[in-house]
Order: sequence, then structure tokens, then C-alpha cells
Amino acid sequence: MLILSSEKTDNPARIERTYYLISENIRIDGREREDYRPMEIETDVVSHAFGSSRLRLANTDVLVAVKIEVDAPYPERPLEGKLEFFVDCSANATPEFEGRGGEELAVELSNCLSSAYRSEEVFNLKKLCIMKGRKCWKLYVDILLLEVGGNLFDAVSIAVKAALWNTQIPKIKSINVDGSNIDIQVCDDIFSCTKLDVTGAPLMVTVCKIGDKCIVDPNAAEEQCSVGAVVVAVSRGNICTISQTGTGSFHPDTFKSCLILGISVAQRLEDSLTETLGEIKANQDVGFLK
Amino acid sequence: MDEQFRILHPIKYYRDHINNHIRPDGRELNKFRPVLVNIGSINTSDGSALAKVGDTTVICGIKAELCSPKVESPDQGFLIPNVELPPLCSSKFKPGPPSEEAQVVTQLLADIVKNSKCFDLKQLCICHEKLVWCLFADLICISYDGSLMDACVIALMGALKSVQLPLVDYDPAIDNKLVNEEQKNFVNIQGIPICTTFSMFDKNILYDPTQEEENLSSCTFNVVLMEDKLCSVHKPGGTPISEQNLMECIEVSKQRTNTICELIDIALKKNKT
Amino acid sequence: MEKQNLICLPGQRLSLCDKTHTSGKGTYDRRGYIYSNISGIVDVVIKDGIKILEVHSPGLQTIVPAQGDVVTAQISIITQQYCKCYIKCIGDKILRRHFKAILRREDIKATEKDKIDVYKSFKPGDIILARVLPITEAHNYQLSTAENELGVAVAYSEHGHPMIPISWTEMQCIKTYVKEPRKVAKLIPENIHEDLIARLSETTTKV
Amino acid sequence: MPVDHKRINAPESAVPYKLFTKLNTESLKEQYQKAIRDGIRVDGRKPSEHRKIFLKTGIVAHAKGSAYIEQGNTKVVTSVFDPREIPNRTDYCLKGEIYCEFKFAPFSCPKRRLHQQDSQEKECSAIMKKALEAVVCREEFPNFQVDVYALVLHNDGSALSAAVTAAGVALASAGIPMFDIITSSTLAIQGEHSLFDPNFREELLSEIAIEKEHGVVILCVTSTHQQISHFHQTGNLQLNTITQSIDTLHNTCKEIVPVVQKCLVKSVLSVISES
Amino acid sequence: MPQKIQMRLASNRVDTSVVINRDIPAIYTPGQIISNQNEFLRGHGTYEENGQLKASVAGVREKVDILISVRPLKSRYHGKVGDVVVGRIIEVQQKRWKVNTNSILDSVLLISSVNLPGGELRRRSAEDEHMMRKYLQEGDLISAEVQSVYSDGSLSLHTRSLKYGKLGQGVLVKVFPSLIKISKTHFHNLSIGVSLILGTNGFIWICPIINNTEENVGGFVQNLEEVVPKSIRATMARIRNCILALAQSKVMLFDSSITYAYEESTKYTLAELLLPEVMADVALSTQQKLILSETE
Repeated sequence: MLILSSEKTDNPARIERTYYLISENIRIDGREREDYRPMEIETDVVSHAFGSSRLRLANTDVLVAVKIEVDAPYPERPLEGKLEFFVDCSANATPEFEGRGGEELAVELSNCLSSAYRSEEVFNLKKLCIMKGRKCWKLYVDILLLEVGGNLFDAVSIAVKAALWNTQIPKIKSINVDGSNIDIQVCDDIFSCTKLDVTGAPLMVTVCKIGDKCIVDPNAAEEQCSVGAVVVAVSRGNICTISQTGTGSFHPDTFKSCLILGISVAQRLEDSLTETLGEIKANQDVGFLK
Repeated sequence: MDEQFRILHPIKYYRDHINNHIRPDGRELNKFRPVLVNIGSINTSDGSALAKVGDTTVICGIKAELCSPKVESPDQGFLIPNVELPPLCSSKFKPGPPSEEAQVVTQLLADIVKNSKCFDLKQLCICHEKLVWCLFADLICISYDGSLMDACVIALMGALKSVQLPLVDYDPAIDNKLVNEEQKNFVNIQGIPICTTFSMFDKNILYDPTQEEENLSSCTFNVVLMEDKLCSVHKPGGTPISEQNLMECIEVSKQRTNTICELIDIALKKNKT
Repeated sequence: MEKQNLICLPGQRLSLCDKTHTSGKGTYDRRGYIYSNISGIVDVVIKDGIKILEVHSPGLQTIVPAQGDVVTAQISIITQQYCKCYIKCIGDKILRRHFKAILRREDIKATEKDKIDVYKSFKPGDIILARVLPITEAHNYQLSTAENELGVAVAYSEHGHPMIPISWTEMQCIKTYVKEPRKVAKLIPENIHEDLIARLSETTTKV
Repeated sequence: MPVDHKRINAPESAVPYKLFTKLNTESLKEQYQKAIRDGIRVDGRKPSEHRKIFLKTGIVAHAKGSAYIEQGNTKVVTSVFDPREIPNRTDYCLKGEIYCEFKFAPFSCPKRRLHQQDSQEKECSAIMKKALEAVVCREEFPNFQVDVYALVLHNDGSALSAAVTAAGVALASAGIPMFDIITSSTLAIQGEHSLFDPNFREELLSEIAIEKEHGVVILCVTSTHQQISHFHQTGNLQLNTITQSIDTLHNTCKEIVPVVQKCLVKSVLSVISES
Repeated sequence: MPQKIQMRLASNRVDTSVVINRDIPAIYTPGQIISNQNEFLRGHGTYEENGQLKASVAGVREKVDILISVRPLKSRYHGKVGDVVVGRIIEVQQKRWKVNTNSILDSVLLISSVNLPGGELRRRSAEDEHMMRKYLQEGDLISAEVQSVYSDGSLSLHTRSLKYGKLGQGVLVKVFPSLIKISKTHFHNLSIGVSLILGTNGFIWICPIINNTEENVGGFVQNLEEVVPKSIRATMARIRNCILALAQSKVMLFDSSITYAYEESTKYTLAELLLPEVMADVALSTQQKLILSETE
């Protein structure tokens, strides 16, 4: 039997790692610590989804689609709709995801997203209520990782926000209640849809610690060399989730400076995203296979 | 040095001890380990108990829920015992679905409760054919060191004794339930079955064996008694035992049953005050 | 408290790390200080005028076999090329969890490597002393008995009786006097406790 | 749902009776005001007061190390086992791994928990793993994994923090080489109220947006080197609030250290006296 | 002041192709008939059906006498004896290391094919076998030469020359092997203070120029403490970005194309070199410069 050469992501040796340590403010690709790589975004890429987006950040490629269903709200939260994240780590993205390899990352990503979107201040699920305690909209946000080239959390959060921005929720024409049966009529007119309010939807920024310096938007090699990172989810200038990835530990002061850096980068990301999404004209015909 | 010998040749190590009529943990062959019972320390459950037999610790928590009865037994509720042997309690168990041993113990425990008739499921009926109580008795082994069944039975019975169920107003016409948590009643227990485990090593009978003893012995069996009456003897394979030996074990179990019942009663009183 | 019973806990700073103080077992150094790794008792070993700080855990230490360790192992399977065994002790420290190891044919003896026969060197159940070779594969320790002091320490004959060594290559059953071939170890107290061998080799009086 | 043949199954229609008790008509705001009245919490504590901690080692007989923690009503058992082979892993790795499994007992919470790990438990396992990885000297056991299990017997808030602290003690008592002692603490924030070591109800109420600022913060810190080994936050908080909470939680974690030290010294002494 | 984050719509994507008035060879697609005549020898990337020769991969036809083969446009590295490669150690085994060289199968580096520390004439003992991880361990990068090709296509490497061995501080860039132009030497010391190894397998190593070669015994000595000065770091980053820009536009990589690209790139800042339009511009002007220099 032939054992094919593995394509697993490189694990740089100690000597190479030394080079990645940045004493001077210049990274291997010439960026400074706070610089972001250019990215490319598009929305409305999946025709049968209610909303979708695709983001390419250097080698990281993410596709997000939003699906909507009518569901019954949780008994303890009768006034709220539902929002669920599902991350699929396709083995296409990296050979490490083969079998159950991507499961841990998928759980980490979806947990981080759902905890970032949990607060009512961030994303108001009450807007998704159709009828108190009986019917509500349920949003399924499916995230497909097409390629992994570092900085997944940031890329996913941007793509999710763009997909939710793009999502159209059908208008309800009438609700008929007959005992325990509820009949919901949806407007046929495809143009009479409501858009979601995503101004508070969080953007996540990974602040990566390499040596004793912190950088944003690490590429895959930088991630390998880093001992740990802080993921800061920011919504309207407030922090809605902080999580740590990797195995390293932080000094409290370093940690605080990471948070400050995270917030400022999130603001810049937010500005760019709003500007870019604003450029999208209706019914623009672009497929990502172009 | 002693420990090395134990690991390299455990059977010989044991044989040397047994020949001197003493077990490695310092007990004589016919001595039980101390038993400890603690009832009702977990107030998120409707009834709970912790049982310690030597270094074996089992905790049981009972949660009550409402459901409709089975069609074939419209006036009976449910008592669902499940024994969990998590990897936490011993390196013997791996994460994942219940091990074979956990399944066997669960089934055995369910059989003991059913066959001894110590708990009448009819008392769990709220409304004939419509609404009954379902008691989830979850037993978790925290520390595993042999004679697991003994600890499980004690924990389950202790927890059952402490279960208090609220009153339920049920209107079958409109399927409306109202639970009154202010008024709670204890459930009735007809008797307390007690299990005692024995092991055979060479031709000696070891009372209340530890995990190591169970592993090395040629057969392990347990005897369940309820108030001087024999409920069941469970001897899954292994070397045969003589009738005389069995009778002796049953006799010993009888004495132990009484002391353990007293222990449960004391623990229960302690909990109430 | 006596001086030698100085208890320390993980992360406890023990001393400066300088020319006269270095970190030994159970300690680590970071930013010029020596810290404890485990909870146990502090021990200072003086060697060549340098104080080596060590911490010893009183109970069972958590260790894994490392290159160069002499271990006690029990043979489980033998084939023509190698035998598989389980490492049960490292030095005099016993392991709760046994590690799988493999002893290749060419590592059994130091000389006449091409004449080695695995079947004439070990039998399943034998307790051997062996040295751990460098670890090349994860999950599989490689052992070597290519030293005089290494090889079979305790063995039982076909009939289950203990055997005693009569030469470098043979052991004899004390009951049946049958001789069986083995790669016999010259036991030195450093590697194994004499009493242990005595206890393992004595016959049990049947009840 | 597939039938679980390995357990005794209950009727599927079973529902908790708590759903049919008299409805609580109070608004969330009123409920929160009840939970903290005039700066005193329901259990009589001040907002910054930590519950008493009881720690004990060696309660799981056949584990390499184990610890039991009682923090108010919250009770957690943790155990640690000898290094073992990493399953499904054949390539050489220089650092050992830590496998964590965090589980709520079915009867530990107001709502019955299922036997399989749910997503919350998986998240807690991941947090525990990350927190502990930073303190264990993993290069001492390359190619192996150390299993750490935590079982919550009774969840009355701050269960994850209690589990991390106890797991640290269990690891140390197992003789696993560690860089440091680890302690953890939780903070529940709602508006201007910051409640240390929240109980179950306080934790639940802080997850919901009653005020603009709310959230739950968990901090795990190593004692000597003062490093944050893990930090987790949910809700919606301002940067200032978070930086402040880091400082205050750090102090709380420091206060727990003596309890941990005492417990560990005790366990060392008991082993010495035995041998 | 940090840079603005660049986010663009996919509809505004830049065309990166730089083909200018050049003959593009015919590209065959799988199943396409290459030859109808019977007079041929079937080579790699082709198959025979009904007496016709068809392509089995997408690529360019190559003909040597009557041997017809199709060289795929995109493929893993197919090594030839004498090739200079850069590879990463992925496994330490008994008496050999497994090396990832971007081939279909892992390559091997036998312990007998390396110069061990202490001079060339040294017997390899059992001790050395036990010390293998001390010399090279998982993750280490090496430069080596292909010593032989096994029957299954996997490569055996050697580092028995002072120029080969373990690599120190620097950056690895991966491109398609077909973009590396085979030339006399694959080691280049550029005048701008950067040293390059253009591995034929598509792995390119960029590092600061090492001055004293005396210390470099078989490449096992490394200096972890040495800090690369900022200016060199900047140059290395620029070279890296230039190589990626050329690779994106499929311009062949060799010393002059890289030097030209470097010269062309100086009108941009380092960070700008990550922008697709800038990358395309650098590649385009490099291509023009190359054509000019060819015609001269």
C-alpha cells in the first residue's frame, strides 16, 4: 500500500519560530502588528438560502448561508425567536479535518458565536417572535469552511454578519389560530421582506500572542508559532464575549492591552465592512466561481 | 518492595496473605468494610443519598417528572434506575456509552427493586390512565473499589426514602396540571433490600471484596435480603460454591442487613432535623 | 518541623538559580529562579560544589519511561522477530498503568546478533530487566537486554514452578529439574531488590 | 431519536413538574431586585463575598489523584489518571496532552441533565482543558495524555470555576509536574451590581439583558507567576468593566490559594505519615 | 496610524494574468485526442483507446521522438536525481528521517546520507542512531539534493555537502513546482543582503546571508539568539511578497525574475504589496522587463 505524503499544515521548528518572533514591528509578510490582510467579500451567493455570504481573507475561505424555519419558542423564553450556528469543517479545507478532526474546532467556533450573539443587547431575538409562546422564526446559520489559512474566528464572524445583513425574512400575511393548530400565511410577494437589524452583530478579533508581542490577523504560520490568542467579540464598542484559544497564558496587563487592541481593530473592521456592504447594488449577478 | 511484588505477581501476593488469614488491606477474611450513608445533601434533586462501602462511593439522585402511564399498566408510575460508571471513578472505564458492567449493574438493580416488591409503583399514579409520576433514579459511582452492588442498593434505597413529591391538581377534562410545591409527601417504602457481595479466592470466601480481590478471585456473587427474607442470589458463572458455603453467606448477610437498615434510618433522621 | 521535611507545592519559588544552585528533579527554572514542579519534600544534593535542588513526591510519582531507564517488564507475546511486553516498574518506582513495549531480536544480546533466537531467550510471563532505547515511534517503547545485567530475572517452568539461573543461557526448574533456555540477567541489587526475587522464586505452599 | 439500548429508558412524554407550578408573574427586574436587596444577597452574602470553600483530596480510591470541592452548595468531584496513550494518534508529539471531560450529574441542576455531554458541557470541558494546559508541564510526558474528569454533583453556580480549582488540586495531588497552582473564580454582572462567586440563580439572571451591561466572567489564574491561564466572558460589557473585573477577580483567586495550599500540604503530610 | 482595512467586493476582483503576446502552447484536457496515428509510445499523462492516444491530465504535450506525454499544469513535485529541494522533517524513524518535499510520497533521508557533526570522515555508530532526534527533529527544515529515485517514485535525499543541511532563521514560501525554473544553481545570494534557495520542489527558502561558512558544518549549527535586523527583515518580507506576486500571475521564478520584481516593487510600501492590484502590477512590469532583457 502506498502511504501518500501528508499535507498537514506545517509545524515550524524552534529555529524558524524564532524568526517569527517580532522584536521589530515587521512581520514575515511585511505587515505591522495591527495590519490586516486585504479581503474579498460577496453576498447572495447561495440562491436558495434566505441570506448568504462568502469571505476570502488571504487563504481563509468561508461560506455562510442562513436558513429560516417556523418553530415553537423555548418554554422558558416565550417571546424570543431562535438562532443556531452550525460550523462544518469540511475535509476539503485542510487534511486535518478528515474524520472527526475538525469537530473540536467546529464546536469551539459555534460555541463562541452563540455566546457572542446571546445577549439581547447584541442581537434582539424578540424581533423573531411571530406569536408569543407559540410560533417564532428560527434562523439556522450554516458556516462552511472552504479553506483554512489562519484567523478563522475573525473571518467567520465577518461572514456571518454579512450573511445576516443579507438575510430577508418573509412578511406574515395572516395568522389563524384554531385550538392548538396555528396556520401561518406568508406573503407571496418576494419583495415584501424585512431585513434583520445587524448593527449590533458582533465582530470577533483574534489577538495573537507571539513571543511577548500581540498581533492581529495572524496567518497560518504565525498561528502555529503563537502560544495563545484572545478572541474578543465586539458589538457597538462593547465586548460581548472573550474567549481564549491555544495553550498559553497571559499576564493580566498583556491581556488588558489585547482587549484594547481588539476593540480598536474591531471598530476598523466594522467601518470597512459597512462601507463595503454599502457598495453592493441590488440584483448584482456575481458568483464566487467567477 | 512489597508494592513491586504485588504488581509483578498479584496472585502469589494474595495467596501469601490469605494463607496467613489476613487480607492486604488488613482485614480478616470474614470482615466487612465500614459503611457510611448520607441522605439528602443535594437539594436540586427530589431525593438523594450517598453510600460508601469502604472505598466504593455511590451517589444517587432522584428527579421526579410527570408523564402518562403505559397502556398495559394504567395505574402504575415509573421508577427508572440507571447506574453510571464514569471514567472518573476508575481507570477501568473509558469515556463513551455505558460499559458492559454498568449495563449489568443497572439491570440487576432494576430487577432487585422489582422482584423484592419494596416499592409499589401504584403510589405514583395521579390520575388513572392519564398522569403518573416518573422517578429518575440516577446512580453515579464516584469511587470504585469492589462490592459496587452493595453501595448501589444502599444509595438507591436511601434516596428513595427521602423522596418527597408535591401535590398535583389535575383536571383530566382540559388536561390542566397545577403543582403545589408547598405540600409535599414522602413516598412509601415497603422494605429495604440489602445486597452483600462475596468472592471466592482459592477455597476461601472473602466478604465484601475490594476491586483487586474481585479481579483475582475465581468467582464473585451477591446475596440480596429484605428483612430476613432472601430476595435473590446472583452468581454469574465462575467456580461452583458449596451449599454450606452459600448458607453461611446468607446467614452473615442477615446480620449485616439489620445494621445497614439502622444506618439508613439514622441518616434519614439526621437529614430531617 | 525537621529541616529535611520541608514541604513545597507546585510553583513555589525555592531559590535563586545561579552558579551554585541548579534545578534538579521535580523543579524547573524560570527567569533566574528555581521553582518546584510537584508537591513534595525539598532535597538538596551537593555535587561538585553545586547545590542541586530536587523535590521528591512522597507518594506514587507520575512518571513515564524515558530513554536510558532500566525497567521491569513482563513478556506477553513472542514471535520470531520480537517480543512484546508490558513495562511494570521504572527502576524501583511502580507504575499503575502499564506501558506497551517491544524488544526486537537484535536487541536481545550484545554479541552474536545473528544467532539470537527469540524463542530461546524468553517465554511469555517472564519478568525481565531491560533498558529503554530512544523513542522513535509514539506509543511503542523499544527495549534492549544487550547487557550482562539485563535479561530474565524471574521465570517459571512449563509446569508453573520457579526456576533458578544455572548459566548465562539456562535456567532450571526447582521441582522438575528441567532446564530451559533463557537470556539470563546477572542480577545486581541496584536494579532489583534481592528479597523480591527471593519472594517471587519461592514455592507457595498450597492450601 | 434513536433508542438507547444501553440504559433503562423512561417514557418519552416525561416533563419536569416545575413547569406546572404557579407562574412567576414578577418581571425579571423585580426578580433580580429580590436576589440582591440593599446590597445583601439572598444567602446573606455581600456582593464581594466568596462562599466558603471546602477542599479534600484522595476521595477516588483508584485514581492517581482526586479532589472534592464544596463551594457553598456547589459540589464537584474531580479525578486525574496516569498518562496513557493518545488514542488515534500515531505521530510523535513533543508535548503531552490533557483530556478533560466536564459533566453535570443528571440530578445536579434544576432541570434534569441527560447522560450524553451537551454543548454546554463540551464548552466547559474545552475551557478546563485550556486553563489546565497552561499550568501542566506537558513536555514531561511526550506522546501521552493525562485524563482529567470533573463531575458536578450539585450545581449552585460557579461550577466551572470550582471544577478548575479542584482539577488543579487533583493534578498536584497526582504528582503530575506543574508550573504552578491554579485557582479560578466567577463574577456575575448586571448593571452596577457585580456579584462574586454567584449562585445558580444569580448566574442565570446575569445572562439575561435586564440592564444594558450584563454578563458572566470566569477567570483562571496561576498563583506564583500571576498569569491568566484562561479568561471567558459572555454577555455585553464595556471594556472598563472588564478590566476592573480582571483585577477584582484576580484578587479573589489569590484569596483561594491558601485554601488550596493547605489542602495540598495536608495531602503530602498524610502520605508521609502513611509510609 | 494603522492602515485602513481593505475589504472589497468579489465583483471588483483584479485580473492577475500577465500574458503578453506570447505563444501559449496548446493545452490538452483529459480525454482529448492527442494523436490519431499508431506511431507513438505512450508516456505519462496519456492513455490509449481505440488506437488513439488521449490525455489523462490537463496539461501541455511533450514529445521526445515518438514518446508522447502530457505534463500536467498543476502537480506535485516529481523529483529527478540531482535536484535541489527544500523539505521539512515530518518523522524520525530508525536510521532515517521522513521528509515532506511536496512529492506524492514522503521522501527519505538516511542517516548514512548526512554529514554528522565532527567532520566528514566519521563512522556512524549505533549511538548516532539513538541521537537522531538531536540532529534533526520533527518540524525542522532542510535543504538537500535528490540522491536517487526509488521504483515507487519516492525520493532518497542526501545532505553530504556543506551547502546542504538544516536551515536556520528565515521564511518558507510555497509555490507550484512547475514555476521554478531549473538553472545551474538554486542557491542565490542577492546583493540586497538576502539569500535564497529555490527548491525545485516549489519550496523557497528566504534567509539573511550567512557570512562565515566555516562554522557551518553540515548545517547542524544554529544560532537562536541572533536577531535579524529590521532592514533585512523588511527586505526578506519584500522578497517573499514579490515571489508570491509572481507566483500568482504564473511568472517563472529564478534569480533575475525575482530581482526584477524586487526592483519594480520598490515604488510600493511593504503592506501595499499584499493588495491584488499591486501584486498584478509588479508581476506585469517584471514580465515586461524579462521580455526586454531577452530580446536585448
